[in-house]
Amino acid sequence: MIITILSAIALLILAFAYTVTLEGIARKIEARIHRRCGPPFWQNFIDIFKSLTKHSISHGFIFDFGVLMALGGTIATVLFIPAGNLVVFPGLDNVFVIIYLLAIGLLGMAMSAVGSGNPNASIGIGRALTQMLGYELPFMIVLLGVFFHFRTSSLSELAVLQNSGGTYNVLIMPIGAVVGFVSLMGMLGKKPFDTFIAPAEIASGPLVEYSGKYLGLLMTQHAFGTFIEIGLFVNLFLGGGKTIWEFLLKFFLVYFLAVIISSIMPRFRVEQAVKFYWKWPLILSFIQVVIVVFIMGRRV
Amino acid sequence: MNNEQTAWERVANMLRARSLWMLYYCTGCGAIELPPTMTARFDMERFGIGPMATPRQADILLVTGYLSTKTLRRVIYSYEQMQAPKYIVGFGSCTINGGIYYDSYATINRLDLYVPVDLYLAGCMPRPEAIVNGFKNLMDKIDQGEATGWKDYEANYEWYRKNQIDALGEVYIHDEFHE
Amino acid sequence: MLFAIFYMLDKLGSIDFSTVATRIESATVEVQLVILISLGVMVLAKMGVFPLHIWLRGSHSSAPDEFSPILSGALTKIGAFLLFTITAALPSFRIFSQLPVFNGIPMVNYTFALLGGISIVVGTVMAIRMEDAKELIAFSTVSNSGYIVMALSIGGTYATAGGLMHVLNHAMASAAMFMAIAAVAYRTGTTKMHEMGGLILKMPVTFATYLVAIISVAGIPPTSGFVSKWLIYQQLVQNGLPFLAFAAFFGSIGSFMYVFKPLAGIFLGQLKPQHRNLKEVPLVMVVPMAILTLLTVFWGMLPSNAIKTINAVTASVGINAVEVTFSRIVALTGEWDSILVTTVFAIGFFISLFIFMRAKKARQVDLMDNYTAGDFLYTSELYHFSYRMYRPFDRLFEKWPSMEDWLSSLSDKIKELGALLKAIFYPANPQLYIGLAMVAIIGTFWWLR
Amino acid sequence: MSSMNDKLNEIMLMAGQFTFSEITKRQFSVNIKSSGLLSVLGLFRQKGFTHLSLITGIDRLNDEKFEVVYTLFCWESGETILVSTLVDRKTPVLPTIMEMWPVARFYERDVHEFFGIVFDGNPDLKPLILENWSEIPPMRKDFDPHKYSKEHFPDRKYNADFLPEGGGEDE
Repeated sequence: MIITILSAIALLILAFAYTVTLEGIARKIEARIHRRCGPPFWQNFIDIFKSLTKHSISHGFIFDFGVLMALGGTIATVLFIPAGNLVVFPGLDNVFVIIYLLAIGLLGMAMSAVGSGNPNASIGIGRALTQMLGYELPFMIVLLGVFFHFRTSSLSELAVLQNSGGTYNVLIMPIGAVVGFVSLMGMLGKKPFDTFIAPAEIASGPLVEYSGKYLGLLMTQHAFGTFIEIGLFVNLFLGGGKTIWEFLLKFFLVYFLAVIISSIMPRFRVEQAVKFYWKWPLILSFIQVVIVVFIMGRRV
Repeated sequence: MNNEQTAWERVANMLRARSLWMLYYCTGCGAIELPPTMTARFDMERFGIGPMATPRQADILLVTGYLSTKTLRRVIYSYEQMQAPKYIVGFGSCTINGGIYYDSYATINRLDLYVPVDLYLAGCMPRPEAIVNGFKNLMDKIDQGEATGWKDYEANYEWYRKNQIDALGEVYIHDEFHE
Repeated sequence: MLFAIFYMLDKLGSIDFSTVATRIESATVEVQLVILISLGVMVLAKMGVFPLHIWLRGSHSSAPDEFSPILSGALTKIGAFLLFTITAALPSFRIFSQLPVFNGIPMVNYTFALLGGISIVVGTVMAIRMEDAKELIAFSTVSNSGYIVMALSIGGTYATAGGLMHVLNHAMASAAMFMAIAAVAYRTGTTKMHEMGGLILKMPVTFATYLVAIISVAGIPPTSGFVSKWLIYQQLVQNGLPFLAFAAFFGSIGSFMYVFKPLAGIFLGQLKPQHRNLKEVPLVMVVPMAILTLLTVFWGMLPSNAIKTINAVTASVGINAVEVTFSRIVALTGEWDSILVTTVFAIGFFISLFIFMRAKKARQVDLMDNYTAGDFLYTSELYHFSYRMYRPFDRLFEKWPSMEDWLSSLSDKIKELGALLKAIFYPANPQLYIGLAMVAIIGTFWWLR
Repeated sequence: MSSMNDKLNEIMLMAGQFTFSEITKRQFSVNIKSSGLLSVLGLFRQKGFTHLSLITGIDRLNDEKFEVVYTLFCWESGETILVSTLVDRKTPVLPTIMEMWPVARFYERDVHEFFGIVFDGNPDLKPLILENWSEIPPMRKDFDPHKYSKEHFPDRKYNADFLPEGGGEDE
């Protein structure tokens, strides 16, 4: 019992510290791409703690409850992500549970954003949910193939199986990995798919009415969300790593690739994003699943 | 100024100085100076200063240029929507003393009668170097805890409100274009 | 349906399920097919699955408010009971084993599952485009009965258990949703979403009921909706059925969209001036809603006792039970612990509450004091964005043929045919009418002699 | 250029006494008496000058006149014509041209607010831009904006020691 609590705390601190520094480094990378020197990499820590010290306004009960539900849901999901050999709940981290627990965060954020009564926020939430329908489908279909092949949908077992078998999923199912990465870009809300927090059009979408401590809470939620989504991708397709450092290295590589792609891409409109996701990634994911289910069959 | 801040206040000020978020609201001709300060050559972001879309999230309100009575209403409304440790930077001579529009019937001459201004940047639109230097001064002022414009806005609110009513008639106007 | 019963009587000599179950195996393939297909059509009609789902929209939305929960909660589930008997009681797997098998499922079952899948997709897409709350929930019923049909017709331990559990969950959730909308309609007199707003201040209990109901329909962990969907997914993964899985995932992700629309339209946002002095619904309406909410959350946190009863049902039919301990559900491809998930969520909630309390107290501001890009706004109605919330999504499906127009044109043609026949056989003057009747009677006697 | 001449010959007969000058290859200005205003504008409109881009006023204080300029533009030939008339400063009244160009309603309202010229026939000559304005119309030359600015918008008092003695604060 004590070990799970300690490892849970360790995982939370690791997730928070690592992802926020990574976001700082991402801002530095983007600055370098824009040929300027960019903020120090611990800038995101300063932003979060500064927001927590500021005064703020609230639009009533649902506005607060939604933010707490969002952060609570995301913290709960982080504990199910195995980071290398730091696994908090060994057998119980089922991928479906993770994906749907993540949905609590989104629902909480949606409720509080619309509860603020600002039309920008409602438009942003409408776009976010529409886009979620876009990028979740190919991802889930590819996941179906992975679970069918490895006969298990528990994340830590998947990681162990990939390591013991020696071949990562990226090599067995390259198309699935590509589709997974493209929908990861959608999940993270990186540049080509960040229509729901478009600063110029709808004044940063759902975040329009958040000030002070709400903004701090939501930035930590965004950090945890990034950790969950990229951790999911690394465990599923890159074997999750035998030690924590290997996991963190792979985490950094995936995040680095996502940042590079996102810093030079313009922004999709929502229906373009959904059309894009339902055209190429969906077809590729079906091809991948058909290959896995009918040709490759189960893992021997 | 009383700058014996508590330890917690000092840390908070240090945080606030390093990460200032600027509101996207450009009122006059000075707004054209901001893109060069943010992009490659002068890069304001290395001080942690970045643009934010809504007053709720912003710390600094940049009043960049002459202020007609209609724009002043929006500036006051946005300022009141911003959250507590907030600062105003007045760009150019039009906010200091009316500038070239000193004798116009439509523009105000002195900004800090209506909203507390923490920093003035001289120049009939200061160049990016002056803006970056100004922001450095503002960051030092915040560090020492002297940038307390928002405190005295709350303290003598009636005085500010009287000035605003004198100049504008009413701040939250209902029928501006006489429909 | 009637034809199937008489046909069973004629061919198998009895309509008692157990005897039919034993005798049907020996019957020829045509007999089996006829019986099961005709019963299957009744299931599709009763549950509002894809080809026959048009009546759900009209009936549920125009039914009196207090009756539609029963309509969608209970009546459509009778179809599920019949489907359970067809697929599980009568051993459909063994009967159709010699038919071409698709990935371990006989062709007949697979067609039913496919129809269920299509109805999930159609139900979700149509629900997203609805403007009236009751029509929206009617289409959510179409989508969820699609889940039940797909789960039960796939067979296998987890899908049958998941299907039956989904019957229970969806009955509770859609009944709670309809009751909440009925409560709102009782107070405001309308179910159009864009004519209301901000009712959370006036009707908190209804809001809580509706919130838990949509969390269950969307299938999010702490509520029971997730349990049944999880079981269905385990079976889909186990058998490896990509196309059915696509429909299932589409339904569950799409359900986030359409369940959230009434929540945002009716309960959140600015309060309309005419709803200013609304009060909460009287106690007699609140109690059933509260019971349903507590049950959904109870079975969400402790699915084991719900699953134990389902295991008893499936055992009676000879399908092995789902292994379940006090709080943990074990399936072939993974397991999860419902109590653990809820406690972890509670811990996360308290951590964020702790940070929330530590920071400075927030200043309460009413909903009209919003960021409006510096402009002043005084009319609250214009400000609440809820009409056609997913406009980009609608544009995607604008040009698709609408099922209703096609069927309504079909029904018009049938009506004309009927009028034509009526003109021939029921002439105005009585003599010819009596003459025709005499001829008909003589003819039947001659045939029956 | 030739098309311009034949248009002008017809109008010359109509308007009687007028002065015509050519600003650039495509811009011309015509000054006519206010009595012939409506007919000339109508004629220009038929000749293709369908676009009324602006109505503006000029305050000729020393010879007690307001000059009102109508700027018309012809899409086909790309020519602009400035039709201007003089109107007495004491009783500045001109007929409205809302029937020909509905947009003139707002231009006339604007000129009325800033010069005080009355356009009879225009239903709503309410103020357009200025708010709670109690002074005389501000664009008139006898209005002193500096005095107004001093009264309404106080400015910064500072002892500017660097100024030469004569040119100090004109307080």
